[in-house]
Amino acid sequence: MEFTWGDALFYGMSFVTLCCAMGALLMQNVVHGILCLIGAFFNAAGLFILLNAEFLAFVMIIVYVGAVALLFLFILMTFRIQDNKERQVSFYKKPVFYGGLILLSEMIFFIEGYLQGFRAGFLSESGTGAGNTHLIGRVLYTHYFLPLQLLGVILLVAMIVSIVLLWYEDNRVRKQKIKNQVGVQAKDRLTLHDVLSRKGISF
Amino acid sequence: MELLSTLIPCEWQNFLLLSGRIALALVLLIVCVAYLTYVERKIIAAVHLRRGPNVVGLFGLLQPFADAIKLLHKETIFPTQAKKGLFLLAPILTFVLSFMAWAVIPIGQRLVFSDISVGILAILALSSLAVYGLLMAGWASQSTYGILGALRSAAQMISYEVSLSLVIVSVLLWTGTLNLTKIVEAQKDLWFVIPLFPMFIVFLIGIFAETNRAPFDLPEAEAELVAGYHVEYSSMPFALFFLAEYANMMLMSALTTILFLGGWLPPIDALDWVPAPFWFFLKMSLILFLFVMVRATFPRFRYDQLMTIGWKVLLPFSLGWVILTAGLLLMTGQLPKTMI
Amino acid sequence: MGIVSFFTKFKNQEPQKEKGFFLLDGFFGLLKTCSYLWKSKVTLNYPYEKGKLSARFRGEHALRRYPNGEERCIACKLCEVVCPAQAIIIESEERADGTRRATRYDIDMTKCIYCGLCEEACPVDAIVEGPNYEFAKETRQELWYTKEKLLENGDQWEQAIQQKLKQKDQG
Amino acid sequence: MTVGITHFLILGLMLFTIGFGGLALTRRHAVRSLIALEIMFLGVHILFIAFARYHSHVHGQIISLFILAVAAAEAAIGLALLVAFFRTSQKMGLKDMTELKE
Repeated sequence: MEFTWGDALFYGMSFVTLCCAMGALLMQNVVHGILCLIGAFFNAAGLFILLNAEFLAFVMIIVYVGAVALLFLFILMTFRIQDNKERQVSFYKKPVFYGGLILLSEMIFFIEGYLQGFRAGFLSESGTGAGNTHLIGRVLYTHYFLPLQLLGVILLVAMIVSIVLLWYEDNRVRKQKIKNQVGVQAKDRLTLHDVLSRKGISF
Repeated sequence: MELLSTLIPCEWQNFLLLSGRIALALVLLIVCVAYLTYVERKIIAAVHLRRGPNVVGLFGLLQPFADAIKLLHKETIFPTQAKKGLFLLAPILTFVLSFMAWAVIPIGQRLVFSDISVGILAILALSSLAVYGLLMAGWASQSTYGILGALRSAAQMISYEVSLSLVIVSVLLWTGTLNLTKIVEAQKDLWFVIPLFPMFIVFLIGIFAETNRAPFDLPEAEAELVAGYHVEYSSMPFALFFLAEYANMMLMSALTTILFLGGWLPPIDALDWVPAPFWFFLKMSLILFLFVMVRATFPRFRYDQLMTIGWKVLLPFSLGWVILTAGLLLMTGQLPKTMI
Repeated sequence: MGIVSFFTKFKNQEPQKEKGFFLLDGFFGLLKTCSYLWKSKVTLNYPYEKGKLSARFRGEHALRRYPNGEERCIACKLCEVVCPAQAIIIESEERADGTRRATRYDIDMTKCIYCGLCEEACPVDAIVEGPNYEFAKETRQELWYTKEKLLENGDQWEQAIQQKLKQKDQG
Repeated sequence: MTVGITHFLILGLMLFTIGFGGLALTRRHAVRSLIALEIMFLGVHILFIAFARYHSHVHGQIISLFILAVAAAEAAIGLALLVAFFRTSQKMGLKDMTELKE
């Protein structure tokens, strides 16, 4: 039973991931919770690298940390949503929590029994190429081409929906039209008229 | 040396050697960053017909160190409302992240700390992490100016990151690899600045916004926001933010060099004998000079103008160019072999 | 139409959309600032070169003496009254020879706004604002000027002050 | 004991359970339940990628990529809904949303 660096990294990072995940839900302040969530994502990305999925690890950081969690933080900060003052101790008090724990342990035992056979050096074996960026691209754009297009449609719909939901037009705001301002000529603004006395002029 | 090898086992020797190299690179980088501030002050002074720092040392060359010593001596002030842990963590995070990405930047053939296959993604990931430093700083100092500045700069950075990624995609279409070394090697015949010139301009505009520099230095906006996200910072934490900004400038110009200006490759093959890092740093300093000149030239944009440029001009434009590049490459059969 | 005339056409024409699209404004702006890089500087090389001071320049305060060494101030407290920042504190006592002199003449230089009213108010030209402007200190205590310090200043800058007063009278 | 696929599966399931617990049990803050959802997604990601590694096949990673995109879409729409709700009612609790029923 050799204890390798990979194993140490796995235990360290998964421990931090779990702690951060717990923290994300238990922290009193939601902003702190989101920062914990980022920690969890970051460590999970580390775990992905252990699993030879470096492309996914970085995409995960870019999408989840760089966009999704940032969106959460943004919403909380722009709207100054107040923190909940009530303590969230109820998490432990509800019986469902223990029910979930039992469920989890059952699942673990199930996996233990089921996967007993293939336990041999998982991280130490050399990469089988499963994490190759080229490979992902090759399969993604051939085998999964239709799902990929559908995914694009889903994202487009999501974008349109969120814009439509949050769109509101404020009539009080006057917008600058730079083109008109820059392109203005003297003759558009100023006309000279001979005004006869006692007659005036009308436009 | 023999004594060393008998005393320390082989693995540890490598480890020590690597740490030594990293420490050396870090020190060099920090000195470069310090002198970047000096050069910027000198150039802007020249444009304003002023003299710039010239008292400390010959031509004021010791000015950065004087500044550093001054900042170190000052008191670190914590606002009473501030969340102390995050307040301290934010500048450290920003600083560390701005230097971390240098691990994947190749400054010459095999002159790189970790030549990972997804280098460019790593840089994008790190730069998207950098936003958190600013947001944490603004939020932890619990001041309205701080939060507004942080929100502004974060919104600006993620808006321009989109078009930056599209520009990078168009470069990747030519190279067919995410590895930075191979991206440079793909430019052996033709620097990408020539076929992708409009994208080069978009990339330049994008990195000005990404590093929160003029003319997009909205978070700084001293006229309206005092100083943005670092308004409550003083002393060493402030110095960390300051250094991080300049380190980010250097990183972004290094990235521009790699993506568009052929990295360490000499402009003509006859100049092969000049060491590769020289060319790299020469090109990098050209971009840095542009950074400074742009700051000296352009007035600051208004915030809605900034967002309009980001989303309604640069994004459609770069998207169109990605499609155009892909179409042209496919038509002429120039797509890299690995992609077909 | 060659490329040069193409550019000059844009450069000289009235603002229009195409020009904005090609970012030519920005390009010409950059060229303009670049052309300033090697122009000669207009600022002074300060610690080594100094600008000319006007006779009316109001700098660091000083208390003057008569040529025989007697201090001019008679503790009339006009300056203390007129000082808008209330930076001056004077206490006086009668001397053995019957003249009245200040025992205390303090100026809080952190409060002083250098308006010059003390100088105007003084009937005997005792308090003056000299031409010295390089008296930055590190602590606030050092900027609390006592009578001794002010007299010392007066001794140090007497010549310059006399010149200044003469010029002022002429002008 | 060397790390095998079991470890990753257990980790994924633990994350999933934590997220599930958070989603089911803390009905206070709407943003908090979205966070719980993201943690559940994270557990699923780990399962898929571990299986991809185990089978030396790339399909698991691609499914994970799809989940990533869908999760981003879900987060965007969810937050947009929350903000729209917050604008009308100035409240952010999940319990407050019951007033839509009436």
